[in-house]
Amino acid sequence: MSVSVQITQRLGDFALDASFESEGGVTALFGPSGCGKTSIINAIAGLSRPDAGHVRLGDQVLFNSATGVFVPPHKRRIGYVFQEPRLFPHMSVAQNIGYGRPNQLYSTRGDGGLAVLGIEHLLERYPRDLSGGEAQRVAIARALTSQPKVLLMDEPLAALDDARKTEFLPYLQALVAKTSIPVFYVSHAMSEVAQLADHLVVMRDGRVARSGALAQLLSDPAAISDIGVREAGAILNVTVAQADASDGLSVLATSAGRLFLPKVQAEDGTAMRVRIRASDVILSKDKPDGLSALNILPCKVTQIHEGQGPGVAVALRSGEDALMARITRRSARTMGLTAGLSCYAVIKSVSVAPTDMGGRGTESRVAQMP
Amino acid sequence: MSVSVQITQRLGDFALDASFESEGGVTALFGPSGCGKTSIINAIAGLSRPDAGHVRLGDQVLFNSATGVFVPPHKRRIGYVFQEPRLFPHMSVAQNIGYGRPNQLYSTRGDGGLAVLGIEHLLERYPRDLSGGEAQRVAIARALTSQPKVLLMDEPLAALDDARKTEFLPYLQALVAKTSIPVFYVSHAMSEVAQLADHLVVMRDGRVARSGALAQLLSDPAAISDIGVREAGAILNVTVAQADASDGLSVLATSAGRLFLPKVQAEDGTAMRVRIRASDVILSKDKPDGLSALNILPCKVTQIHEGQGPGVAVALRSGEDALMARITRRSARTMGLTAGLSCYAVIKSVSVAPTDMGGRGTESRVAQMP
Amino acid sequence: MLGLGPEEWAAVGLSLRVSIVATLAILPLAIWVAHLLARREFVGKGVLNALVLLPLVLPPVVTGYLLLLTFGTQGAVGGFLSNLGIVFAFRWTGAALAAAIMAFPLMVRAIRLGFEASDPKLEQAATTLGATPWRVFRTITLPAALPSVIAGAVLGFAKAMGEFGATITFVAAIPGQTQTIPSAIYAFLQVPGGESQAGKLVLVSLVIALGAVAVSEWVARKVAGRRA
Amino acid sequence: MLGLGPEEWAAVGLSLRVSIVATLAILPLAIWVAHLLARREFVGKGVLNALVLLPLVLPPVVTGYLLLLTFGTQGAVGGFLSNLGIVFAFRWTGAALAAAIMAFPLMVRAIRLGFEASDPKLEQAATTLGATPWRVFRTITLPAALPSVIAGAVLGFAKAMGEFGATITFVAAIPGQTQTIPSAIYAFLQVPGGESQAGKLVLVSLVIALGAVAVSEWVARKVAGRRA
Amino acid sequence: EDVVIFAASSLKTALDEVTKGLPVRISYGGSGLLARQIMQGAPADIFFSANEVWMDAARDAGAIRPESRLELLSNALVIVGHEAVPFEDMLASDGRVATGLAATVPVGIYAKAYLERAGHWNTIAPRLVETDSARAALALVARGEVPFAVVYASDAAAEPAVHVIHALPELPDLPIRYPVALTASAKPEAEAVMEALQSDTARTIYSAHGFGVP
Ligand SMILES: Nc1ncnc2c1ncn2[C@@H]1O[C@H](COP(=O)(O)OP(=O)(O)OP(=O)(O)O)[C@@H](O)[C@H]1O
Ligand SMILES: Nc1ncnc2c1ncn2[C@@H]1O[C@H](COP(=O)(O)OP(=O)(O)OP(=O)(O)O)[C@@H](O)[C@H]1O
Ligand code: MOO
Ligand SMILES: [Mg+2]
Ligand SMILES: [Mg+2]
Repeated sequence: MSVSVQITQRLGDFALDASFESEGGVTALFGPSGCGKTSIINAIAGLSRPDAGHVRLGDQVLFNSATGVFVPPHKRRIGYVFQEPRLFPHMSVAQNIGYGRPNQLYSTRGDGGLAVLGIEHLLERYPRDLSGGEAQRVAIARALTSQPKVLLMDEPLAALDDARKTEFLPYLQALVAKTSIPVFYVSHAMSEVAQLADHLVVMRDGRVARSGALAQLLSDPAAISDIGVREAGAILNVTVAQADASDGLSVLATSAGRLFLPKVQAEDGTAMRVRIRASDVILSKDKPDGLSALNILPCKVTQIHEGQGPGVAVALRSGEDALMARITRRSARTMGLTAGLSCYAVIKSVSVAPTDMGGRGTESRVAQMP
Repeated sequence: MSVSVQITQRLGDFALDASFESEGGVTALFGPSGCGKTSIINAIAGLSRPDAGHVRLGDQVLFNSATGVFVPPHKRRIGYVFQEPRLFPHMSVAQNIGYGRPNQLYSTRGDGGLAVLGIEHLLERYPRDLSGGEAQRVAIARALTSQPKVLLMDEPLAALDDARKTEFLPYLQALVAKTSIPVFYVSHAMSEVAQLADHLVVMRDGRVARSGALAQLLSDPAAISDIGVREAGAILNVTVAQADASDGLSVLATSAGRLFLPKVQAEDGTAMRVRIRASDVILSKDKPDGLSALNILPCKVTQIHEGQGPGVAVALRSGEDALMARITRRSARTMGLTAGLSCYAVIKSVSVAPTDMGGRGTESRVAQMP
Repeated sequence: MLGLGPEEWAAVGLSLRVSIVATLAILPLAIWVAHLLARREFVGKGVLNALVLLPLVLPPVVTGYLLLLTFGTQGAVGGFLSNLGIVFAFRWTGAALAAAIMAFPLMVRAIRLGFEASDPKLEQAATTLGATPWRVFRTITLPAALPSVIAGAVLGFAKAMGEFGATITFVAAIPGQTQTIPSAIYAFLQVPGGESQAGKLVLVSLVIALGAVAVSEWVARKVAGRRA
Repeated sequence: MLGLGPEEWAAVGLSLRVSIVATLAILPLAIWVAHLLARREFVGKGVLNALVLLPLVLPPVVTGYLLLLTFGTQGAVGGFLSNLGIVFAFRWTGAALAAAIMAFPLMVRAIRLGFEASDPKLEQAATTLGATPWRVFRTITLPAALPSVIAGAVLGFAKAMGEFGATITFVAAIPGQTQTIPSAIYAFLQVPGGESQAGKLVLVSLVIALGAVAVSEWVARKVAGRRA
Repeated sequence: EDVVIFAASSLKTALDEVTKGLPVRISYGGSGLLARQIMQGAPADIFFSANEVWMDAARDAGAIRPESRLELLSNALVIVGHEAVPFEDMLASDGRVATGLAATVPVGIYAKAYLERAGHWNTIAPRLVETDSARAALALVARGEVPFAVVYASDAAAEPAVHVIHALPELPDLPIRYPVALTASAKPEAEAVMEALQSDTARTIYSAHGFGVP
């Protein structure tokens, strides 16, 4: 479902003037504090009415200043996880979660989401007896349970620990794939964004600095300053060759060779994508030997992108896939790297963390969600 | 200033029974959502009164159930950054920040903290006109400005972007070094904790699962399951050999050789510490050649720690320093790694991000804080 | 008991009935007006505000007199209503009407505070979950304002119990029909030496006030229960 | 002007003075008691609660008599005070005292709501910043309760303006000295045909109520200003 | 300093006219209230009561100067109607009858005694609408809310919207008298005002307002 947002709005001194389109799926809003992310989400929700512009989801126009269309928020069928939990203090957790579907009895066991969120034991509690992270998880459950047609999530995982995130993100991903509702996802954590999003909107000072398909932006050396040094990298399309190889590893086939990764939960033959951070790639002119790193892919330098810092981004082609490596300028010079040069990319298998492997709407992943 | 906390407290179904000691400095509280971190902070603040136990900072007893001592919170001189901002809605940002020192006129320009936090332009605003991250930054400024004798920070940076964190953490570190007040710091981000903390308390279900000096825990292979795979690693003590080398790099001297890192803001000869994540280290039996990684240290395997997953943690000695590498079990086997074996650790220079380099209370870092 | 005669006990019973009915009957209107004043901007809001206060500002006799002019069988509204079989004059219902009108300003003001204090962010959250404005009001706004509603009801009930001037002017004091506790006390005070009888009724009033307070605090605690 | 004589204008002036003085004088006590009831647990809280409501529950005449018995020159307290040169009975100060006492329950109840709604989390935050309980009260709790304080003051002022029964009982209705607007209206209503004169005073009351509402809304807006 | 008169409310119209131009301030109220206030030390110089019971009470409390007491005015009870119907019809009808509280308010006490003596009490008692003052009862009839009322002749005379349909004969053992007296704390100037209250001009005015001047 394609999505088109264009918003002009004054908030005190702050001027929001943002516009982007995406093909749907998960659209991540990324940018420094105060750049206008929440303001955009609020406009999509209908909680604020922009001075001008439009909000279109698929063929449904939620707002259009030109034609005077403004669908009131309660008719938009949104699931909004606010930046703060905003739980109803006079309702129990179960009542909070069930608020969005008043006509159905909320079955506490029926929804795997409660388990993934780890809140099944909290249902009888009242919000004031929850910890910060617990409240946030209840808020997520409440939004998901309302069977929304669009999901707005404003830093939903900020108060959660990594283990919880690692459990929840695949669940969310599968849910989105299953229902194919558009999601707008605000986060400061590029690792979350990189795992989840299809489309990335980078904001700065109320404007859209960059907008595009995630995979493209992550592997665009020119975008590194927006994405952040540690998170930039390429997305490889892979096929599971041997899900259950020895030593707890899986073997994935890429267009240029095999990769060894920590075991993936998928059947052989499944198509997946794997993110390889530029900072996790070491380059070698000769095929290295005796290294602890298992994954060594032959590749060709396609471009060298110099920034202001001591590092350079090296764009590579490995078979049909793009890769990116971030190395020091000094190394690039010592190695004599130039476009067209053949070399080897060394990738530490364990540096590809499980959270970085997203299934692309594959049934196998959806099926095994808790 | 040594710190001793022992708290027994019932909160509904939840039983808190935690006890730890630390030598002061920054004590990080780490653990999954709902494990009792905020409850401990509240007890230290005096906002809740534990059923039994004590809270001692240096030679000051804030609470002791045995002797009936309970210093009321307003006499504890704490700076508490709550998990949610808790700004006073009827006061401007400037009034909020100045609340903790009522007798001094709050000089808006006098404190570099405002600049680091990026809130100088917000002073006339009221809390409701702030974004989530802006409110959190104001809350931090308010707590710091009250000239506290102990600082309690409950996920203070959860709503902030990486750039802001990168700016703020060294400032906080310098402030703590300068004033030498104890800090209790709750965070889910081990990267923050690793940079900031001296002491780490890992909590689980209301109890202390692990407590110890940070450097020791981070480089303890047995602690990996608590710390997280991505963040475990060793802390190297280094001296700045050449702060301003070519290509935007600095040269740091370790006991076993030189390291090239992105330029550090310190004078030659300054002692520093540098964190090297286990997952950023590749091992090689022979000295590798032609690699883009600049940093190659000779070392000896001291221990191999196997966990349940596909990875093993390899403890290494490099000169007088300890290092740790996390590699796949398969690699370990292929390479025939055993305790006592000599090998080389390959460290990508750029994988040591600037936030991972902390000055140990060195004057040079304090001096250049904004 | 207490040395009170049947007429006095009838007055006690009537006062209770009048006050309870008055409070409950006017409560929805008070909630509505309070919500209007708290949340809407419209022309004439200031005037509505002042009109609401009017029964408080006017001497009760005047209010009673105005009630008589309006709701008496000869009055504009009263005449119309009496055709429908609804009669206030010299009925306990009239006493309830007078009490309700005197209690109204107190209730509105208190309840309005609750609506003003209720957090619009929670209402927004409910809206995003698909709740219609009416459902938001019922499930979020009103529960948030409930302590104020209770306070308003208590104030209103107490005022209704104590209301005298408007009541006696509007419906007089027909024993067993319109003679409330205050009328009875007033009557006792008109005779030299009637103080001790009046004192007993004052005591009864105090006990009822205590009861009302106890009930309201209990309800409030029940309602506030586990909130933040 | 308006065809009101000097005696009536004197009543208007007196009513204003009495109401303003009564409201301002009793406000601190009302705030204190409201805070006590909202935040403290103590034995006898229920009784205090009921006592506060008492002036509302009792017919005003009774309150007036009790005042007369207590604060009259022959009364226990009044006798003592008159030795100190403080006299309430049959003075405008007595009218203010009566008005204050009648206004008290309304003010306490409204203000109490504010204290109950104010967020203890903010008070905690202030405490951690070193604020003493008293400073917390002044700078956090009270400002948070300010809309309620204003509402309480408006209710109290309006009640004080309209107070009749207790006032005429306690201080009589001596023109130019203790005759307030309600007493003057009452006197007019005792005369057949006095309605039109009474009506003019009712109009004056309405205007004053409008003014009070306008002032209070203005203050409230000023105070609420930029809050969340 | 002005002389302060505490006078029964029903005297207002007449007394305002009588004291026009005099240096007086008049506080009107129910006689019982006024008496209690005077007994509690009210700064009144003259007490003008609507009945003798409360004047007696004040006297017993030593609050007035007994020697200054004078039964200045008298009044009569009348039955008034919203319509001018014959007295017999009034008795025969079931229309309500307003008057002061029969047990306590002076006009009610008189009404009960007078009607009992006239033999009408049993027919009228079930139809009573009791008010806090004679004026209130009169107003009900004037508005037509209640068809009949038992009120003072002076009140009836002042209200054009009612018709006197029966005058109850005075009871010699319970005459309706308006006593006036100086209070115990009366200022010297009050004597002159007392004189003025009894002057011939004053008596003319009282009569014009329907009071008897015995
Ligand atoms: N009044 C209460 N009744 C019942 N349980 C409570 C109460 N207060 C706190 N708890 C529970 O105590 C536990 C610890 O809460 P605490 O706020 O300390 O967690 P936390 O470690 O700070 O978590 P988070 O990272 O989510 O903020 C939680 O499981 C919470 O549900
Ligand atoms: N009413 C207002 N008056 C003035 N400025 C406002 C107002 N509302 C919002 N702003 C400003 O608009 C900007 C955008 O706010 P928004 O909440 O959208 O930021 P955000 O990107 O969500 O930030 P964060 O990551 O900190 O939550 C901020 O700089 C904020 O200060
Ligand atoms: O003065 Mo009243 O008589 O408030 O009912
Ligand atoms: Mg935001
Ligand atoms: Mg917490």
